[in-house]
Amino acid sequence: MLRALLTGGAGIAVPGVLSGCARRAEVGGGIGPATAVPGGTVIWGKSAEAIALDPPKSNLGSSWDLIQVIYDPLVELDDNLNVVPALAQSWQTPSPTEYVFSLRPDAVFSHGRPLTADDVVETFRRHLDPENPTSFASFIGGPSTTVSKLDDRTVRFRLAAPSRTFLSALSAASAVILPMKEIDAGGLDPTTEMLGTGPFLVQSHEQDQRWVLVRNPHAWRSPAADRLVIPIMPDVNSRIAALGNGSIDIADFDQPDAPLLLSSIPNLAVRVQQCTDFFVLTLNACGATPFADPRVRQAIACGIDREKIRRVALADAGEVTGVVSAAFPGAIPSSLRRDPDRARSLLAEAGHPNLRFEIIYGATAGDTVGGAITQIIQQSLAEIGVTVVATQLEEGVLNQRAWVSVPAQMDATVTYYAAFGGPLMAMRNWSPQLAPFAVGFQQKDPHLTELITQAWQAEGGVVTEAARRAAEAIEQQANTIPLVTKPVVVAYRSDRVTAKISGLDGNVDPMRHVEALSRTHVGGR
Amino acid sequence: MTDSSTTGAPAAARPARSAPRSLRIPFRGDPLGWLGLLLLVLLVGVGILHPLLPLGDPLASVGPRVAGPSARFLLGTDELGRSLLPRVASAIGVTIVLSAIAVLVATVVGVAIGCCAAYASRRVDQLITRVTDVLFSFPTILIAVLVSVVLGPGRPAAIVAIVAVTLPTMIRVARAEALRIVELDFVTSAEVAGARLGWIVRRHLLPNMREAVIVQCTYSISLGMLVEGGISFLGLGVQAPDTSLGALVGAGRLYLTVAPSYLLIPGFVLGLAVLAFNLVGDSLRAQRREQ
Amino acid sequence: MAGEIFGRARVTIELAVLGGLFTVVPGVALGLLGGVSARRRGSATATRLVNVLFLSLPEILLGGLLVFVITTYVVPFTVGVWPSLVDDPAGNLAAAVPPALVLSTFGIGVVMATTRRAVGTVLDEPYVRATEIRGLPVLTTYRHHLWRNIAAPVLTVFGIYLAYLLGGAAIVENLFALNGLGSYLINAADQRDYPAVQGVVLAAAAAFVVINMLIDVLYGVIDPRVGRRGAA
Amino acid sequence: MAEPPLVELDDVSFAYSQGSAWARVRTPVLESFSLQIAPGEMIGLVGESGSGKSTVGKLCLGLMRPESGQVRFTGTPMRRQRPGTLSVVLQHPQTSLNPRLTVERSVAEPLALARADRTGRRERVLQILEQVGLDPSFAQRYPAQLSGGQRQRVSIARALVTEPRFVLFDEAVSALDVSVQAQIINLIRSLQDVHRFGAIFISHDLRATRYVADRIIVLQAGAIVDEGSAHRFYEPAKHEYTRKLQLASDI
Repeated sequence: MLRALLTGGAGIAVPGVLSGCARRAEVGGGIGPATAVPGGTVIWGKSAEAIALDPPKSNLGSSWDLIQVIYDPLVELDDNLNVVPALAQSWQTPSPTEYVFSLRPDAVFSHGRPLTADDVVETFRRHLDPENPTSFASFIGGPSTTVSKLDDRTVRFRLAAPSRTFLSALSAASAVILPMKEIDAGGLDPTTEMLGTGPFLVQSHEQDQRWVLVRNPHAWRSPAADRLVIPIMPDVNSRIAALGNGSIDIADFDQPDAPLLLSSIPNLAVRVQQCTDFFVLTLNACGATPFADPRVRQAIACGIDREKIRRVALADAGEVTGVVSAAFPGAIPSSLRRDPDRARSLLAEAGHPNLRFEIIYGATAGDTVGGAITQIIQQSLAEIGVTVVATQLEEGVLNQRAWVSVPAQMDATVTYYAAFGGPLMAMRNWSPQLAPFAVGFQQKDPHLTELITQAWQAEGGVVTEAARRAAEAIEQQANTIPLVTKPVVVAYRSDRVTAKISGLDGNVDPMRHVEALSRTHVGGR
Repeated sequence: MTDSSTTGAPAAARPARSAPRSLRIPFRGDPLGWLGLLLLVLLVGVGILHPLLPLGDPLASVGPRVAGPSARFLLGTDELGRSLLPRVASAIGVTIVLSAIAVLVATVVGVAIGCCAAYASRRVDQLITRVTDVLFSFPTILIAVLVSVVLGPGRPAAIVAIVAVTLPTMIRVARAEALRIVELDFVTSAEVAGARLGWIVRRHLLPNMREAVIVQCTYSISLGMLVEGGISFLGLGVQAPDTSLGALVGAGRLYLTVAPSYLLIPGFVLGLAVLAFNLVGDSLRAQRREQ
Repeated sequence: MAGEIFGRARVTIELAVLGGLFTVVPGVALGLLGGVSARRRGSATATRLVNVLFLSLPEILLGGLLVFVITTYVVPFTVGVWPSLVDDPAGNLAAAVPPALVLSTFGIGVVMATTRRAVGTVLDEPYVRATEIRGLPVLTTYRHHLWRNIAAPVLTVFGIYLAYLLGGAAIVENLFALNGLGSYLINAADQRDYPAVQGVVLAAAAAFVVINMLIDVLYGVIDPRVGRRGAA
Repeated sequence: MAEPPLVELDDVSFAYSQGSAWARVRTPVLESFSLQIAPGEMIGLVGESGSGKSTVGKLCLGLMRPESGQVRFTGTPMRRQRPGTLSVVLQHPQTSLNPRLTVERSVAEPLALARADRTGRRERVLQILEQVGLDPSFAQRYPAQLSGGQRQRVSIARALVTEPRFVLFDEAVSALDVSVQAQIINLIRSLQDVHRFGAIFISHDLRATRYVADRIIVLQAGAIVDEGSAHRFYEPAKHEYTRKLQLASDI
């Protein structure tokens, strides 16, 4: 027995021994003034591999952030989501349906050929192909929009109707300008190769391992660093550990908890980036389901405690949102309020007092937010007598069931909508006519589509009367219920690199100021 | 006394039945066996009776997020502000019950295959043995991953994985026991008297395999709990908001530097549960060897 | 994909070799100690307890504890990096030792139990008992006999364990954020990447076959009779 | 027409084969072996171990099939007999009874297998226990509570409870000590006088066999080397091998 006691004793003694060790957080100490040093390599631990590389067809946020490092769009967003020049140095609006862009003279693709108006025209012809328009096309007016070259540096867009989404849509990752001459000649396959006007060009890539980018010698906006190495690190703990031991300099996190998790690492700058993307609860109202009855959907909308979702599932990091993402300055506030009594009476009225349904959500590696939101919804709906079964599904299965099948093979799902750079852009998701992916679960409502189209065409600021009417109608329909915004956390080692992180983002582009990333010389020693 | 020829005399007239000793006094003078039994009763009790205990609601977000142990939340809270005390308690039940169900299945199947192997032709027996050997040496996690790829993550995947892991040993034990018993004289006597396979299995094989199989069951349950812990830790097993000890450890892993108790407490409880079953199994086995 | 598997196999193989080392040496030592001291009731109980503890320690608990200690305190080990064994042996060991330790605990339990049983069998042989009664040191007198008896079952168990390590290190790789075959398998399963899953299963099967062949050869070295029978 | 023999082995050969499909080793046990047992006749089968005694026994019970030749029971080819027709008493008292069953249940097993009337079973069990010299109080005991001789008595009770037509005693007394052996042999003899079952009494002990059997067959390496009525074996035998056996049995 003695030996057993001794072994047990050793176990108890271990923490005692360790208390003699210094804690890691206390080591390192203060740092002197930091100065940016040009050149060198910066390492970005990226949370997900970019797999959809062809910009017009790419529909994955995890590809957009890389696309936006390699390519440039005509216009981009500043830190307040205003549209500012990028490849287009200026533009005129001769009429509400006409835009004329002048291209930068110094924009050159990374293999040395200058950008021409033909590249722009051909890029958008791919989007607007009447036979097969891309899903992005609806933001710029659909196939009725025409694009033409006025001269080598000037491009004109003509729209069928005024569009409030047009300019901000041009800043999206899907709207970057491709080297169409090479692509049309067949020498370049945009689904496997990336060749753009952006600050970096791809030197090498090992699938699921790393990208190695080097400075684009012809870039009109030259980066501070010579190389950007991007290891793919889906595991959160790997990224945290790597930031801690210095094997990466900067990393992005989907977990709203990241600031808490990173708090023990010294010399780390942690920035919560507000994003226009927002989480939604999508109810499947197509087919013979209780959700075909608007009262049941409204009851769910009244039953959900969105403030609790923000507080608990988002760790206070995001905002409760309406149809127009709360991240936009001056967004339309949501008209939905938690009201359990009304929810219960609506359910009783509709004849579903003990409703039971299943929420499916995706299992992206490390992304626990969808599950957390689902569980909070489950808790708050339990209070109005509704039983929610939560099922985590592998991403491909979820896609098939929720977005591909018609009608959708689900009761409900928690997901997020990309809201891009224009406040009204995401509104199209409530109209199956404008957003084909919604056909399987979103009720066809010509009136609502009409309201959304009117909002898109109305003149004025964000909160036009038309936009307000559309937002209210959407929330009354309660087919897809907006919940909270989806923030992103970016952290970097302030003792090793300097970085400029935008506090507000609309295009899933945490590395928007990638050209400002540079190594740091720390003073003091 | 109408039908006493098979059931025996009435209880009063009957001398005390002497059941096999090892079952009557499980761990004569073995402190480890008693320790294991105590732990086992305690953990199973908590795991099953936790809804009746004043531990709190395992599913309600009532406290601060990811907090360490405090007077109000004895084991701390999780990332949704749920108290870990009732969550750990219900997780114990889930872990033990999942493993027990799986082992029950493995035992039924294993004993059936073991009995067949003992009675089958040499070629079939060899085939069973080979397949078992291959399965036995296949990495546990590989099996679990394959199962969850086919079935999708969830309780059924966890159960099938535990069955797949514990079945080979169960077949080995059952086959060895069955082969041993089939050679015994009383089985031959029964065969000569006209007994068919079903009769022999029911009357002679099963009752005499029981002890060895029970010992193997305790080991299998403890192994099953380790397997469940592993695959739920990897997110392939039990899914939220349902939880098991492995799933808690997996969720707590993210907060290891912030609230180490979130990972360490369920991990420790898992270790205790595994230890309890192993101690009981070890004690039973030591007893058998002495006999 | 083959390149990917080979690249990741480096991590897993090193873990398996190191974990195997950490398994056999303490496992056999503890088993010898336990087997010899099993004659006294008190120490027999202690031995059994130690053995059961090794078999009961969940990888996820020990691994979590080590990761916590390494990330919180200044200790000479690291998490999350894997320097090349050739370029930076010390750094590599600092990263490899903790996960290898976690991998070895269950194996120590198994090897210890096997060794104990083998020692028990040898000590129960009548001629060994006689030697003991005459007061001669049993362990030195029958050293060769003992080793031969222990080596075969331990080798068998070790072979199974090594094969298990090669395919089954997923949990430890996940805990210590290592890019080995196990984590590759989990990712592939997550993404329904069937060819990748098949690839890893094939690699594990190949490793299993190779290890078993090596062990058959080693049997021959330990016990020449086996070799002759194998050749016949 | 003469009554057919109870059991008849007609030109039977039997061999064990071992090894893999590639290297099969055939070990012949019996070659062209013939034997007839009349109803109510008890045959003693003696020989050293490996002589094929048990194989003959198992062939007679249909537990094994011959490689060639035929085994007949009451004139027809051996197949599965009606339960209770055949029975056996084996060598090891430790394993002759299922340790999980009471004496009563063990003895009643052949009755149950023969689907005997449920109500009469208990009386029948107690009756046969009495015949083998066991008190009714033994009915509820477990084998662990019995001595070797008592267990063998229970085995005999079980073997005879259905009044079988043929019983194999395979080394039924060999594992018992000498005084108990005598009791059991006496018991078998007296029971045979009552029940008139046909039987083979296998033993390596010629003295015991001589006492219990009507006719004795001496086996060596699968062949009959000597045969005759039991009395004959009280005198020194002509055959060399038989004489050796006699010497071994202290005659």
